Amino acid sequence: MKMGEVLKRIEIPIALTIIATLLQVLPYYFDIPALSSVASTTTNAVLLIVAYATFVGVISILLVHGKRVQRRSEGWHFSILVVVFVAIMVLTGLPLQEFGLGTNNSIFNWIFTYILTPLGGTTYSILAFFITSAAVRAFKARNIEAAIVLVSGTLMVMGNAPIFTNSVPVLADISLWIRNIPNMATMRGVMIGAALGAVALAVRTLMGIERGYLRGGGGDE
Amino acid sequence: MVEMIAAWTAVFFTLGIYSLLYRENPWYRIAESVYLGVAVGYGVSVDLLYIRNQWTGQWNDSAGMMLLFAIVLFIGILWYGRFNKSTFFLYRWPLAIVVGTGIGLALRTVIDAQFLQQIASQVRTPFYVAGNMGATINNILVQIMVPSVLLYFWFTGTARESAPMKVVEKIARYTMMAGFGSAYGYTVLTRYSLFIGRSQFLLGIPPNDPENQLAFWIIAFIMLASMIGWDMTHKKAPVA
Amino acid sequence: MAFLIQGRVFGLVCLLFIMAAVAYYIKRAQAGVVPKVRRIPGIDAIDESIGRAVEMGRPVFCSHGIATLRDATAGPQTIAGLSVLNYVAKRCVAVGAKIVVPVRQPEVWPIAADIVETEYKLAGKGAEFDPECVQFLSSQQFGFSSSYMGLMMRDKPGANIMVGAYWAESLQLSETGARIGAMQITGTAQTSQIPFFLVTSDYCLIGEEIFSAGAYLTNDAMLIASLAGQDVGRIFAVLLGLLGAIVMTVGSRIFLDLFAM
Amino acid sequence: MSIMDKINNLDRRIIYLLAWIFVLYPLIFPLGLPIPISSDARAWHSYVENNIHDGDTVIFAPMYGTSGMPELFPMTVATMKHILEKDVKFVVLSFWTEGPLVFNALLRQVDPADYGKVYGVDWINLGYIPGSETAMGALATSFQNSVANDYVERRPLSDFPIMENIYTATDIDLIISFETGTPGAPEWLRQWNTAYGVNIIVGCIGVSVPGMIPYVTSGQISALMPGLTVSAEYELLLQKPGLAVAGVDAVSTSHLLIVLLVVIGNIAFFMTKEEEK
Repeated sequence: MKMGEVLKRIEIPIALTIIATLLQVLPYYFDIPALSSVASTTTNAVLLIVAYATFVGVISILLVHGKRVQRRSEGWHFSILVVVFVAIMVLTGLPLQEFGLGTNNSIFNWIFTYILTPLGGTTYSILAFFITSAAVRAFKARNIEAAIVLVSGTLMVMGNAPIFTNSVPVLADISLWIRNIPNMATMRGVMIGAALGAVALAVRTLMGIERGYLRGGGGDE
Repeated sequence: MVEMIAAWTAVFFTLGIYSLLYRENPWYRIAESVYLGVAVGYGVSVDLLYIRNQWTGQWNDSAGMMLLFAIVLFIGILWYGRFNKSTFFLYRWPLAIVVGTGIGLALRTVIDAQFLQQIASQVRTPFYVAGNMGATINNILVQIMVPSVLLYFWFTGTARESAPMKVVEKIARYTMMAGFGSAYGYTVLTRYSLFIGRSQFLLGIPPNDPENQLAFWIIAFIMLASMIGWDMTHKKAPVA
Repeated sequence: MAFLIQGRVFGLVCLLFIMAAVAYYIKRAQAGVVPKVRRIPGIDAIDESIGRAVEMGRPVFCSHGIATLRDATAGPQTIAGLSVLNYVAKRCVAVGAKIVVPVRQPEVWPIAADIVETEYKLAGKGAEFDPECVQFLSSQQFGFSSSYMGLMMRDKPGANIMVGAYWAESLQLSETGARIGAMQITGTAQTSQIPFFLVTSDYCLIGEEIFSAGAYLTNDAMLIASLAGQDVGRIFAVLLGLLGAIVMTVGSRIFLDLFAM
Repeated sequence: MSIMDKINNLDRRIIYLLAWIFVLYPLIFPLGLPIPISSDARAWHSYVENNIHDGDTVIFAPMYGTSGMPELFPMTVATMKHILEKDVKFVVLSFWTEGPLVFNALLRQVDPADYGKVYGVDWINLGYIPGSETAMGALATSFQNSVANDYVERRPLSDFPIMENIYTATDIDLIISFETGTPGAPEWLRQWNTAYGVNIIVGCIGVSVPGMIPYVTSGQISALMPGLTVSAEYELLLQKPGLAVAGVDAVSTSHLLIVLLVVIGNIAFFMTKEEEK
């Protein structure tokens, strides 16, 4: 129990964070060959650690949808579909090429090509509709600021469509100007600011103040 | 026959997602649930393949590396502490390593690519370009706009509330709004490009399967008819 | 200097300078000197949106974006989103609103679940915590968004709070939220997505504002102090750019040579 | 309720229906609208034409999945054809899971063998490398440690003559990256350009364009191909009209719809405001 208490201390993860951070930063600025080889091995190890988390998602999904099926709660039929397809994909996709499984398995590939691909592409493309309805509802010149977004946005839309640029060639130049001056200035300002934000966040983490990601007592506190 | 089933399946799921445009409905829920299941399973198989390739690729070289691989595996297992009350806190260890690596990567590169390089190109924007009026004006605009946007995000202290800063704030807001307009314009292009791609698929325009077009019209008709039919027969009584 | 890597020296100097400024203000805060922060209307509106959801008897959706914690630019946004989640969860528990947290990244899910569960426990309502309210949806971007949209259409949240890194799903989610009439507070530093959040939500945090959100909400003196350090870096950046350009205009490349050190 | 109120509260489904009509019509009945050529298209064409020299080694990275194909695939194919006409070696790889599938689709349209390029000698496909930015950084320090086998023949990299001259980022002259998001150009820049000075040119979806511009003006990105319309122009410059030219009519009609809707929406908005006064 004593041991358990020690292991629970928040200082351990904070120390791990700091070590992992320094392992990446130091070899970038300082020429220490030994350190950079350790850092590169660590990088690969971190990728593995992340890969090992893969089942966290599966367990969480099965807990939610399994429970729904068990309780026959609203939409439980759909939960069966979820569970079944998770199982099919995980089993056929196991990395055991020797047994005909894995990413070359025919069932796995068929589902990938004819189910996952159309679903992904379509969900992405549904944005065209949302953007159109946003155009008519939200893009209104309510005040000066909204008017600026509206005018610059509409000019950009015209600048991208040959039907407009062919009849009014100057539209192409105007849209390029918007893109290269005000847009560039915005992006650059936000970008420099974000860099500052990231550095400040790093300092807070290194000083052990930023615990957003370690927050929460959990357990039996 | 097999090809026909494939085409019809793909069209069915495509339209299942689009059916959301009419309203939330069982077709959409079928597509959504299948997507959920397949996507999760797919992610797992990709990760497992990666782990295996890493092992055969470089970790099984020497005893030292194998030992390290075992340690990494052990750390990876700690993620699952989350699911048990007494080992709950252990998931924070792998998490801390992952977060630390991320912050480290940010520190080593953000300063250069996003801070210094961007300031360097500000420096390379002189206030006067000999013989080029247009470029001079543009450069001056950039020299006003970029610092304004940067200063807009000034959060602390009393100087922020001073009168000159009010002007800077105005310039910054206007600049950003024009900039966001440009983002809007380009997004329209992308989203419609995607929708055009899906439409070419549904119409069976090469290199897509021509079979798709028939499936498109029939399945679209069935889905729409079922939803509209349901709405007509289940019309809510008007609220008094 | 062989020990330092050529071309990275000035970057290191800048990094150390900004870090020192941040650390200095944090130390000062520990001694009790806390700078004043400007108001951010979007953050002030969070309480209002939760209150509204409770009145309508609807749940509150709160999302921290779709990024991991590892990415150099998106990672910090996820952490900012989790700070907001922490506050939203606390308020929801206090006023008895049901909170729903859709999650995309398996590695972030445990933290989100941890944050919400802890807020329930701190309020002495540990038994009321429903593990289903922090839901891992899918690690595929659009698998996640299609489920999120489906959840919103069915649960009809009264408030939808989204702060973090978003990509294409920003408009899918905020447009669906607008469609069902949720009060929406959004924020991201992904510049390509800000315009969509701006036009579809009630309040939108722009860029860096999300990083200050955590400090602002928790009113933690040390977090606020770190913002002051950031502002020092900001003024440094502005001066460096302007001075460099002036020097450049008169024909000297001294600043560029400095950067290349 | 006035007509203007009705427009303000228009049922979304009517707008959605309009979107369907404006896209499907020009695809079923092509209009063949003329396409003017922009400076972006010329810049990209001239970079590939003049700045890639004989004997260079190039990374060719399709960093997107099937969902990004409608906008990016045409420019990927066109650029590949352009590259194949030159005497360069290229390494295909992707940090997106579906990248290799996209490249397989490309191979169905263009065969390097037709241009006399031999697999393993003139080019190699390393497939998908997981781990986004972290892995990009690792790849820059060593190809051999990051990738165990090639994608096509599943053999160790040491089996291929082309890899005898490629070990780290310094052996690469140019990155050509086509991308929809993260990881993408900012990550390449941080891990490859800033750290090792490798040049990069980027083809991206429209959404990403505004965010790329600061990198273009700062010179970190050497050339940019912004979206579908410019791809069509590039195809015309190459005199190889393809997929982009076929889709560009629908771009025109859909953009016309957006402009019309914005205009109508605003007229309605101001008229109701007048009425309220």
